[in-house]
Amino acid sequence: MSFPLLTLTAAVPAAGAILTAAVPAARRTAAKWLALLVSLATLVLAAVVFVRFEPGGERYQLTESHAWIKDFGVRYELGVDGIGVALIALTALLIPFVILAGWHDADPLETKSSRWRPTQGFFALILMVEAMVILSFEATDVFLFYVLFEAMLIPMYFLIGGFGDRAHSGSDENAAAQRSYAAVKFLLYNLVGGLIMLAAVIGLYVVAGNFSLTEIAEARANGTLEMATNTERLLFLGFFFAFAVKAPLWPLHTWLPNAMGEATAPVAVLITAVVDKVGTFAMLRFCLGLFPEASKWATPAIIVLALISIVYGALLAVGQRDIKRLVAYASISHFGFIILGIFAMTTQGQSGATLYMVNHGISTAALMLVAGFLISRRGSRLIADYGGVQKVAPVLAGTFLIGGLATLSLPGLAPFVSEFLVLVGTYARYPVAGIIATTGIVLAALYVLVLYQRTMTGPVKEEVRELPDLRVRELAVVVPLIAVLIFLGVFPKPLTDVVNPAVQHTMSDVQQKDPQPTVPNVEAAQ
Amino acid sequence: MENLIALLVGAPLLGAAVLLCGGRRLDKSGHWLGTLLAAVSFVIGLALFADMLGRSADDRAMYQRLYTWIPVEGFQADIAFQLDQLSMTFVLLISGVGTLIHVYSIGYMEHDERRRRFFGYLNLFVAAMLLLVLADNYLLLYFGWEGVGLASYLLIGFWQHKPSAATAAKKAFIVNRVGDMGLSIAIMIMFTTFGTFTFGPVLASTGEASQGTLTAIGLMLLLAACGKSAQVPLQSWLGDAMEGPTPVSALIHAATMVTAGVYLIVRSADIFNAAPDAQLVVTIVGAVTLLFGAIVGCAKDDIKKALAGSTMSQIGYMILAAGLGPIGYVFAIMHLVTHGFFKAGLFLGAGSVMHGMNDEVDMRKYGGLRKYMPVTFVTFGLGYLAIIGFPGLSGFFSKDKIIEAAFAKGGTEGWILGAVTLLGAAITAYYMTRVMLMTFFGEKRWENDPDGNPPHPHESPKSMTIPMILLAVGSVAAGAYFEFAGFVEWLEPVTGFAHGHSPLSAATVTAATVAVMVIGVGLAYLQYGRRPVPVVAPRGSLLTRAARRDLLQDDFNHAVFVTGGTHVTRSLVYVDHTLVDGVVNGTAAAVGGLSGRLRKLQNGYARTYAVSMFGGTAVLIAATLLMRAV
Amino acid sequence: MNPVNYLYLAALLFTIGAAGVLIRRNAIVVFMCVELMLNACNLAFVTFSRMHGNLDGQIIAFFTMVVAAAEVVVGLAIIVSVFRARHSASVDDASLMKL
Amino acid sequence: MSATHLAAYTTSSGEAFQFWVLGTVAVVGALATILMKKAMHSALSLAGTMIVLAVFYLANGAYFLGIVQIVVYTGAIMMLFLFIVMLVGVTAADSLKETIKGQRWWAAACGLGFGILLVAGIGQASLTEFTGLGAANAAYGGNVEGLAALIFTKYVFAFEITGALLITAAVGAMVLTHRERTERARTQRELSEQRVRQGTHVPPLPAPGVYARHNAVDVAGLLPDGSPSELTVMQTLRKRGQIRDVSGEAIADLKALEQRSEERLGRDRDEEEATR
Repeated sequence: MSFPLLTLTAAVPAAGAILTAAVPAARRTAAKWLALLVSLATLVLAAVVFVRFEPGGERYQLTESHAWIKDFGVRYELGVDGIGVALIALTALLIPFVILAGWHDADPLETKSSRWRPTQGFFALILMVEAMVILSFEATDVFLFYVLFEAMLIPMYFLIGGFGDRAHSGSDENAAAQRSYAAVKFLLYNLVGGLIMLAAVIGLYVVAGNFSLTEIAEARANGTLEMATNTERLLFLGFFFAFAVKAPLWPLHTWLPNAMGEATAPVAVLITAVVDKVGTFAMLRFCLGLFPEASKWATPAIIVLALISIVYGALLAVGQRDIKRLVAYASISHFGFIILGIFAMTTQGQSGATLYMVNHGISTAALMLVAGFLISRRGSRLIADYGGVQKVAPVLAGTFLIGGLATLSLPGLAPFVSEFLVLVGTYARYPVAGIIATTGIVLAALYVLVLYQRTMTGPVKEEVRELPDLRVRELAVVVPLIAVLIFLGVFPKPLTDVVNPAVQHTMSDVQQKDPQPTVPNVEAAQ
Repeated sequence: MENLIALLVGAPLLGAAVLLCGGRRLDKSGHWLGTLLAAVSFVIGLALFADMLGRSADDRAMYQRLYTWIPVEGFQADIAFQLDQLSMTFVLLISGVGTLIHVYSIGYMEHDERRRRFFGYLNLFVAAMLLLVLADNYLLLYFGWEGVGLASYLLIGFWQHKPSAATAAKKAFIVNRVGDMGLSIAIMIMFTTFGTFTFGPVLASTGEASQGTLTAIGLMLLLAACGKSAQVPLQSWLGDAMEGPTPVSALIHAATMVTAGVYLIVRSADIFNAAPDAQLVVTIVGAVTLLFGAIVGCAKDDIKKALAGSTMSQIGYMILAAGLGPIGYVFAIMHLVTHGFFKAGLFLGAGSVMHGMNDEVDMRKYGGLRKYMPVTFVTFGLGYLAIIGFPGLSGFFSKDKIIEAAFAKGGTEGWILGAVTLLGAAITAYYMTRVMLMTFFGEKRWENDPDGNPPHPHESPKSMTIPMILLAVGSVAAGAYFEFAGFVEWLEPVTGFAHGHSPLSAATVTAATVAVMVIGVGLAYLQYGRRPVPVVAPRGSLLTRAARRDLLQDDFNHAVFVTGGTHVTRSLVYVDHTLVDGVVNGTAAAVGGLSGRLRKLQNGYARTYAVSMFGGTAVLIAATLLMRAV
Repeated sequence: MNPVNYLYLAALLFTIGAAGVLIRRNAIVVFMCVELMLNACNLAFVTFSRMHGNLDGQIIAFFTMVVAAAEVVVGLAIIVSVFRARHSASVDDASLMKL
Repeated sequence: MSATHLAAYTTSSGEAFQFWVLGTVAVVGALATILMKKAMHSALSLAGTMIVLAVFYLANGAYFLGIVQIVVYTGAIMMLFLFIVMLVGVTAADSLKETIKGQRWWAAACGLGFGILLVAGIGQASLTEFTGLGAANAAYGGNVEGLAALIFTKYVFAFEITGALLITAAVGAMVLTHRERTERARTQRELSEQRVRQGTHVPPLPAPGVYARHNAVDVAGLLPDGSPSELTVMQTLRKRGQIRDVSGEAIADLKALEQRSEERLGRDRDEEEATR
């Protein structure tokens, strides 16, 4: 048994969460530093995983396997493929920034001392989420994955419901009511999804006799495990539903704007950039890996839903009055792209979708965190309350613009690479879908630039005249994210090298080949 | 030598990075750095040009491959450059005019506290534009394409505190994005058809692809070109883009960026050659825009907007020429370059006028400025003569060739296109004369600025006049130089060239061109030279009023896209809230209501609970009995 | 006569007792009805004992009586203390078992 | 078919007669238990039913149980009930009017259904074998001996546990009903001294009903202004809320009644005089 590196990547933040929670309330600054250090340590471990992973090697590497519940064949089984490695890296990369951005979000309220805000709890919960998300990217046991998939709802619920955004247009009671509404909505949606998935997980066990992803996939591939068509489809739908709620796919998306609107900006980033990625990741790994035939069967419907998500999310983003809700709807649109890329079932589409998960995480984090800095200064989430910020806080406006440009997939920034790959990959198999999805880039420009215009440009509003520019801590959050965006925008090779082999495996899972160019002898001409 | 190509892009890019990230430290020296790096690019361009001239005509293309940008199975996008004669022409134009405008901006933006950032954006633009013309594949071209779009966005909205500027910037970007959509779809079709989107293989194998596919690619490329080059129906952003500082209008929205559409079409010549339907649409778009821009240009009182209409119209010429196929490509590029000179000069002149007139843009409030701004007057006048096609000046050579080529298209199309181009030439002469007369001649119609200060027209500083003089020299000489130095031979290896067979002789066309030019000038003189110009614009005919409103295109856009779009998004927000969310909330409410009713069974009375227990026991017994019975 | 009739009688008495529990409000009467139900059961046990010819049924009945006695003692004590607190022996008055 | 075998299926006609007569009595007693308005009547009806059941036990050969039924159940437990009924008193809850909506219907439906099910169940069961207790009773030399043998051998643990249960129940009942007195009870002297010290009601409390022409203990005496004084009623009744209403109206009614009877009496007298 080799060194349990993967376990360690999750165990470190988990242990860090417990330690952070144990720090006495009076020493809250120590708790913050502890959490930050733990997240950095996790980042180092993730970097080690990234380096140790050999793109050309086995499909699942750094595997660990221990018996867990013997009676049901449940195992504690870990292993990463390229997709998992990329997403672990994303998660580990974002958490330190989330912590740093939320440095003061959970400080005790000066005005209302009656409300108890456990500062250290906020950071402990974030670390807990990190641990669970990382472990869920590593789990190759369906049951283990399911447990983590559901368990991460608990800390998220408390993060949304317990530490809401203090910038609220309504009264305090109103804010609290909306916050708890958002948290409960988040929980209920995901629980319903999880419940259906649980049924499917049990169904899978009944059919397959164990929970091991690798064993089931292998048995399916070599024909020893036959599934009736309808059984496979039902199981697929059970899994897919849960992931589509989490991802979220239209029309299961309405929890996301509420949750992202009411949560603080770092938590909103945690939701959309990290936790939701588990949904899309799981579509790739479990839906396609376990039920290739059913995936192909469901593809047309899913592509239609993804297209609706893209256009619908973008149109709704245009119509929003609340900055954070706008970003949330933009994310819905982007998740539509990711799902489209996954189910286009072409190499480009799936590589693009995987890159998209990473890039969307980083770009949304950049945009949302800067938006959060802005909101915390003015104390309002309404776009109409801003104007002319560019004049008083040029650096803030500049970083906000870069985050926005990344969101609208400007070439040179990371999301462009992935979005274009998704579009090309989709077009290759479904030209009409590809063209419809392309309208998303126009709408993206619309909502980003309208947002920027209304908040940052124009005459300086009286209320924002005294707005300070970004502070050192905030710059330390934004600048590295932007640097990563630009780096991956012009040189995504480190990421694609890791992802490509994994995508090849997935493609062979679903036994799909890329459509060949209609003009075959181009290579010769080249 | 090839390894220098990357430096062409790299130098201004470095400038942009340093200037934008450098902070206030560079406020004092930033503009010098920016200008220097643009000049470095120009010098490298010249060096490469000299190297290129030293080689044989077939061996002039240079390639430099940096690295693989997006390596995915079956999809290779490289960061690689291709510098051939076509690119070279653009490189020199962009870096040359770009450098001049950098110099001009030193004076023009002297009092702006954000000058450093302005130069950063300019450098960013130059870098992106060079990337656009140097790319060796469509995806990298797309990179530059969007890059110039970004720079244009930033520069149009440079004075962000003005809501009109911010709106114009946003509009420009979004309309351009519609065009970009076309470019990305074109790339997608190329990828699925050819498996690659590198210029070489794609253009070499157009013969293999079906006509329909090529037409589709061509139309999508045209859509992209329409967006970037402000062609109908995506032209509406250009007039508004004049909100930007004047050097920006000169560089981006006259000389270089807006001509990128022409570059794209000429670069994709092989695709269009194989898709006549697409070509026909290209010429139609060019012809329509040519007239559209000209008519709009006649009605505008804002000097920059009049020039913007003119730009649109002139690019219409180029697009039309590009749509003519091999007989037109070279002349499209030739007109592009000459237009780059004289239109940049005209804009800089306009900027110089505004500079002296308290930033007034309404020509009705100018008049008689020739005595106060002699240098501006002369350079502007030379640009004016060039654009109306005064014999011997640059516009004459390039426009005449296009008109000739339009006739040479042959058939009814040829006659129609020829007539349109001639009509365009007449209108061009008309509106440019109008601009000239209203600005520099006639009596003074000056007005005090809002603070009550009377304008003190004065000549601009050296840093502004020198670029204007240099551009005026270009406007005068470029045409003749190209004509006699063999521009056609220079570009032929890249774009191909065919002599058209015009139904009219070259001399007839030239005579006709000069004649319509004289008619246009004469008409304008009768209207604006002989009579005093009213300070308040007369109501004018229906056409005039429509032309002032950009031929109602904006109103149409507003009614359909803005208002309609707002309604759509509003109703979707409503739908999302009531319907999509409503289904879920409704389910929740139903469950809640049911629970509320069921809760009433829990009334606290032990006897009620006893009844349910008793009933439950009865049911159990019944079930047991039934099971036994079965 | 078939001794099964005793069982029918027991069933009848049990049902009557149960109905009494459900419709009477006086806790003491409710208890009496419970006793009635227990006695009905005892009758059934005794009858079974006779049917099967062994004494176990009677033993059960005997234990039932003991338990019933204990139950009555405690139950009545509860009634008394409830009555002290609420001045009522109605089972409906003790209806705090709701939200 | 021998007589013994036949005995296994039927009983003597005497027993049948007894069953039908006493069975009717038992059912009537049970019904009376649940339908009688007063708890006392219910208790007496139940006692009757229990005695009938005791007879049935005896008839079924359970001699020991029959006696125990009479002695323990009817004798002790029912007496306990009566005692409590007296202690708690007759309250308003004795009304048979239903207060919970639908309770009676549900109870009737459930009861009916349950009864039918039980009867059906018994009817369906194949109770064809009928051994009788003769052999079982004889095995140990009698019913009591047989039970004793079983209790002290096979069921000895259950027996011990029921013993513990009984003890627990007894203690429990004591704990529940017993109120700890935390201080010495005050003597009459101390109480009178306290009354004087407080200055209220130095003389004894007024007697009930004296001034209102009623002398029942639950009728409040009237004050000079005609309003009833609760002080006149004993504390226990007051706390139970069992004060009969003697409001002004009631007094007025009473007066009117007396006047009417007076008039009638007077008329009669007049008539008498007239006839005379």
